[in-house]
Amino acid sequence: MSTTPQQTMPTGIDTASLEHVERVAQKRIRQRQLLVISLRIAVLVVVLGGWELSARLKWIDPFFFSMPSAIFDQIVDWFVNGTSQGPLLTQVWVTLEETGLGFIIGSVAGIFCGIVLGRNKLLSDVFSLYIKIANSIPRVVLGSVFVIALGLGMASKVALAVVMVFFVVFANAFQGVREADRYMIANAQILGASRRQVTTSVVIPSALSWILASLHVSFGFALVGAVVGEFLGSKQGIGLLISTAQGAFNASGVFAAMIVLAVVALAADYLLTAVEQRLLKWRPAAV
Amino acid sequence: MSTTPQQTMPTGIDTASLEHVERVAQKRIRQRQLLVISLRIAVLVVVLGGWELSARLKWIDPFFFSMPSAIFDQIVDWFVNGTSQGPLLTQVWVTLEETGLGFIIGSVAGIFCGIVLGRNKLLSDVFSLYIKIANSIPRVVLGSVFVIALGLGMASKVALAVVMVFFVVFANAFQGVREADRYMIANAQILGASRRQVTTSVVIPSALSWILASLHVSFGFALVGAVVGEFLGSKQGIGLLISTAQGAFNASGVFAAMIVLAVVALAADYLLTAVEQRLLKWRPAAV
Amino acid sequence: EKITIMVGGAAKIIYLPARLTEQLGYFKDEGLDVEILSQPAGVDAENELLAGAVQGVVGFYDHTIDLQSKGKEVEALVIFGQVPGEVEMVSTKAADTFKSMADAKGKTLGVTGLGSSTSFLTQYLAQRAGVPSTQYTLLPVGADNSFIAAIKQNRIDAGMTTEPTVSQLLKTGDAKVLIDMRTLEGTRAALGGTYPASSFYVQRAWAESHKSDAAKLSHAFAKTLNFIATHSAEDIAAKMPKDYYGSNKDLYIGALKASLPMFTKDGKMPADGPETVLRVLSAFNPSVKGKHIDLAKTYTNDFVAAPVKTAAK
Amino acid sequence: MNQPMSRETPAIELRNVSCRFISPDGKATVALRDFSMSVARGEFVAIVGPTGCGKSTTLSMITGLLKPTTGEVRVMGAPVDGIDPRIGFVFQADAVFPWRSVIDNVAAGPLYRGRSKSAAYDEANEWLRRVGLDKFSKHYPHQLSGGMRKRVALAQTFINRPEILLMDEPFSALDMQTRTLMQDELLQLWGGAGSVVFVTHDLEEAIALADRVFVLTARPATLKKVYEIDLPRPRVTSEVRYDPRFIEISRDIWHDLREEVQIG
Amino acid sequence: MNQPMSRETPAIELRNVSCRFISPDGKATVALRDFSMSVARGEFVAIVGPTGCGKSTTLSMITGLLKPTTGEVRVMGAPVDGIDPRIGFVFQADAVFPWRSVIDNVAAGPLYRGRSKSAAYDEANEWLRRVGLDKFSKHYPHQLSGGMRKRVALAQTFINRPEILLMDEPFSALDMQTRTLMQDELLQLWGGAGSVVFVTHDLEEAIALADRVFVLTARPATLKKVYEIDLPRPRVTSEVRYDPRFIEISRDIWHDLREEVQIG
Ligand SMILES: Nc1ncnc2c1ncn2[C@@H]1O[C@H](COP(=O)(O)OP(=O)(O)OP(=O)(O)O)[C@@H](O)[C@H]1O
Ligand SMILES: Nc1ncnc2c1ncn2[C@@H]1O[C@H](COP(=O)(O)OP(=O)(O)OP(=O)(O)O)[C@@H](O)[C@H]1O
Ligand SMILES: O=C([O-])O
Ligand SMILES: [Mg+2]
Ligand SMILES: [Mg+2]
Repeated sequence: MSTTPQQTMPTGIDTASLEHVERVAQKRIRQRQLLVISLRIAVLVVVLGGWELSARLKWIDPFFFSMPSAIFDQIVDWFVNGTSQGPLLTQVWVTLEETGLGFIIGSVAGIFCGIVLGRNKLLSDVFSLYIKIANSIPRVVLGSVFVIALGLGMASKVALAVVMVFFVVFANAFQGVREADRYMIANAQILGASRRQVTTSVVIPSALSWILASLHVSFGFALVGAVVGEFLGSKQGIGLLISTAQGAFNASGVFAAMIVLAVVALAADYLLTAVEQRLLKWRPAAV
Repeated sequence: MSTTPQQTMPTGIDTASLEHVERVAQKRIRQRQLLVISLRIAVLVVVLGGWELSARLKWIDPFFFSMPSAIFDQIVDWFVNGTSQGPLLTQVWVTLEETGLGFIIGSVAGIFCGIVLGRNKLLSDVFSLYIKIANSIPRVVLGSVFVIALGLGMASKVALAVVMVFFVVFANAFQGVREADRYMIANAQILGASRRQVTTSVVIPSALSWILASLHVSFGFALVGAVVGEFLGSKQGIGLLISTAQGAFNASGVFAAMIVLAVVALAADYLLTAVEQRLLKWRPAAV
Repeated sequence: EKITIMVGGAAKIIYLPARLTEQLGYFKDEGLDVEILSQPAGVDAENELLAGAVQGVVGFYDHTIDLQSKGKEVEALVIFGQVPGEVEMVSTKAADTFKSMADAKGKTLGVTGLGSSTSFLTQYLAQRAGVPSTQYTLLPVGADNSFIAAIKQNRIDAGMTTEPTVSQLLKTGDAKVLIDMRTLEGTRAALGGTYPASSFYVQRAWAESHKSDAAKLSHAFAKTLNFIATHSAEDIAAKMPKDYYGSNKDLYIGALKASLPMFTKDGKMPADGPETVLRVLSAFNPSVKGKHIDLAKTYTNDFVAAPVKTAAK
Repeated sequence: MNQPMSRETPAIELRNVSCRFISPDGKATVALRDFSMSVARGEFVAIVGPTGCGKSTTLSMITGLLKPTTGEVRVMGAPVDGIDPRIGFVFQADAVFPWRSVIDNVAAGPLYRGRSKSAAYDEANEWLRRVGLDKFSKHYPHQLSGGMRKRVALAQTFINRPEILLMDEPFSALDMQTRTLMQDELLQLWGGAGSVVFVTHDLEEAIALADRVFVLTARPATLKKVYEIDLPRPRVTSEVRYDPRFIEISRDIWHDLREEVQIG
Repeated sequence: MNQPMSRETPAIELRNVSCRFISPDGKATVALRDFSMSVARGEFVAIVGPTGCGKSTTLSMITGLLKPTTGEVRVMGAPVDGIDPRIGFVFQADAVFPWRSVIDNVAAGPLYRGRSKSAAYDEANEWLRRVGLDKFSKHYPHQLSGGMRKRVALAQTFINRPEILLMDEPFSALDMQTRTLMQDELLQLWGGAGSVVFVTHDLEEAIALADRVFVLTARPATLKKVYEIDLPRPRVTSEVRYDPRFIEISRDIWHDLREEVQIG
């Protein structure tokens, strides 16, 4: 309908009808986004509303489970007046630092070991057994060991986050490597790739969606590890905030701290998704 | 060289040379197995020997880290004389029951949600967010919530094992579903498959290696969940064994209990591998 | 040089002097750089002390005895609580048939953990009332919320806990006090003597090599104990960080009031204290049972009593 | 669509269809431009055209796997909306199920459509025999050669006796002999009842099989020319190619196509 | 192998090779039985045979992707042990890298072999032009048609100028015109220097390109017959097929092959 001349296509389908089609498509996309957001809000309203209501009607005991309004007040209070350990953002930063370091070290180690063992049958035959054993060790127990070995500083929290992350990432990297198409690997070898080049240019790209899937879930795990580490002794961080609130029968404080964690996790996931979309831009768009 | 006549092939390659070839191949396989086992033992000997030595030479303090010989004695003692909570096997059984239930419920739920959300874009757009939030909740905190909501019986331990397992399995099932080849799905639809048939006959088989990879790692996680649950209050189980040992500064007891856990985990993994090999028998053997 | 102290739950009222000292600035007054860490799980604090990760622990005195039985020398420098501060609470529903420890037969008793101080105390109380440990069940239920949940859900008939859980249960009416070990009289009646519990302890070797630091720390804590003895619960609560009482300051003040009698005034070990503790432990702690314990090595009043070297401000 | 007029409505109709893809560097690739075609019921149509011109894209739009950017696609008189199980589609690439054995792959269609297990497997065995794979029924796809896998795909599609059959270079992985056998099998299955759209690079195959041959231009594909193949039926594919009319048509189409390919 | 005798040793030699696969129901499939062949240096050999007879299996054994059950495979005089980068292999199935754009796929070989980036990309661009994909260099493989992907694979292999070139039905997804262009490209690249083993179902293609045509029997494959193609070189593939000698050979091979295929 419009006839703006600068809109000519490289190889022309007639401009007007294309524009119309595109407008329709964009409108549909916008409508869908709106739908998704409203549904998300609906879910949130139902959950929070149900929670608030059952707490107010004493179906659940707000002493244990608090209620959204009280949690919100607690967050606002922390934000405005700070926590008794210092400003809220400092607590977030402390935990985030431990988490981030643990996440990076754990996933790099997991990816590295996964790829090495996935590519080398002998190593995997020998060591997989021991990795399975290590994975069955309860993390809280490991926590005490780390504290003794590494002291009560950041190192022990980071170590705990590392062991939470490592196994998930390792398992996926390992399997992802083994799923690499053998014809693709053969093709690279025939084209002249060395063993290392096969790994970097075939095995890793094809294991990438496996690795990324594990990274998504394991950031949350790193967070859990850092918080558990803070439970074992610390003077700052969200974990301490939770344990102080627990000791003071302040259920609102416990849940408020968890919501702060959730925000951190969502922000990290958002970043991860952005990275993922860059790395996987070669894929057909999902339908 | 041999001329046993009953060995004729359906479509004959000459029998004698085939037999020779097969004998050579089998010998090589046996040699390899031997190599793997000796290397495994070598690793074990180095680790345990190094540990024992450093403990005896006081490089590390056996008060904290115990030493293999003392751990072995502790296991034997538990086995022969029972633990203070009752026979060792009862403890193992209690923990195993919680773990097994948690593992089954968590992985079924994870697979189910992963498949449903992986297959339904709208649901996944709406709910993925909340699953990410849930995944950032520290499990130990959840543990106390479960204890309050479900009491101190088996239920709270199972619940904790469930939440340890769920997210890993969910993440992989979800991604596995999304990785299913779109031409394969289209082919099934064209052949007349209903949505449900597409799911059961295309999506699930193609997500299977994803799901199985997550099950391997998450059995260990279920074990961790059950043990952490026992930490928070219980009458029996390996977790209690560990916390009692910790309370009594009995490092040997702590490590002995972890070794018992490792044995359980390895046995479960062995079973899982057997199931896996049945389910994936359609695949080309790995090279 | 920085001194790190691990508190087995800095928000717990029985350990209140630790954080209060910091809040009052008494560490600084002594010229000390002290860092207070909190660890609700508690059980690892001693390991961290022995491993050198922390220089001091605020925890239960009985750990020093337990550790000596394992060949580790730890001594209490300052005694905060001359009594445990623990209360055996009986669920309101069970209260009619559970009027004294002698009624424990066939009942389920809650403790924070098996092998914890609460479990030894519970067993000892029952034994004194003539009920052998085979006739009741101990159930580990943890502290705080999970303890309250266990009472509410009738999982235990009675159980041992501290403030502010006690006040909370009394407020909601879910439980009543059976045996009160927050006061000297109650404790004497129940255990036959004082029972020093909440205290500050360090490795003996550290105390010897850091005599001046040990003395300064002891003085700082002693000053705080004096402050507690001379101020009202409201005044004390006003000094504490608000997250320690959450949204319910009244409950906290009430709990504090009920707890104030437990604190020593000078940080010194009460004369009959160590024996009582040893008696309880020898009865039920398998690692102490039958071992020779040199109680003199488990505590010292030297540092709290020592003359102040640096001129007090 | 009401019953009475169904004989007249074409089985497949593309009206002024364009299909545009956006490539990663932001440039648009127009695969089809203003393309119209129509296939009557019971008609056998072959499509030939230079590689990459848009043949597979066309078939995808007919199945509903792909939506046209502009224009309309109708099947059996109704606009395409999702995948229609009256259609059979032999994909250009491999799309057999690797986790199913050969016989399970072939039996998939009848089983999906609710046939009894024994009936489905009986029929599947019959079709395996026809494509010459009866000895391989227990094998998994990765244990077959390329040509054998293609035959599994053919049996898988043929067993459903679809009303509309779309085939994308179905016989290109087969040797001449097997190919001829499969062509005859196809003609027999079709028997003038369903509608077939057959994409191939083999002109002789196109002419031997089809009622009409559509010649496409290079990308963006439009319809260059339609050839009516007036050779009498039934045809025996191995003999019809010596017919003088066959050779004539062949030369014309060859000429048309040559114009479309400019490489280098 | 010492230098002096290298001219005499064949480029590829299979000596009494058998290859047996064990299927899931425990039955053995013998793909090759007591198969021997030899390809001289600088020779262009075509292999034809019924589908599923063992052609791809043979190529896999030459590359070292598959080990023979019995017998010996030698390349350039030495027994095959792992993958030899002097070989180029155009796979029957798709094996381009989906995460690399077209140009990155083509440049892969030179880059692996340590060429400088700019040299590799210059050459890759040149080869893209030759296979007619210069406009698609930034596309990813899933955005190409089947025939275009095959051409990427060809450019990817050709750019390495391998001493031994194995091709498994390389041109079957291409239209006639493009196919002819690619055949000429291949002949020019080969130029009598390297050795080529070319598997095809298109007899005319085999005869037009090769020095010798190996006809295989049905599975288990053995060598049925070897045809020396004594047509003069250089050949123009589009013209050589009208040569009477060509037609004669063609008929003979056709006859041979027909005997091998029994379906139904
Ligand atoms: N997802 C996509 N994104 C961008 N371009 C695409 C996509 N799919 C197809 N194309 C382009 O559309 C054109 C037509 O592709 P199509 O597969 O229909 O060709 P074709 O005629 O089937 O070719 P062939 O004979 O080689 O199979 C090609 O130029 C291709 O690059
Ligand atoms: N992994 C395997 N397991 C069992 N049998 C196999 C395996 N690979 C190949 N075969 C069998 O070997 C035979 C030869 O296969 P091959 O792929 O070499 O055939 P081909 O001559 O290349 O056929 P086409 O022309 O169809 O590509 C086939 O019968 C096939 O079933
Ligand atoms: O592993 C955890 O202790 O959460
Ligand atoms: Mg195509
Ligand atoms: Mg083949």
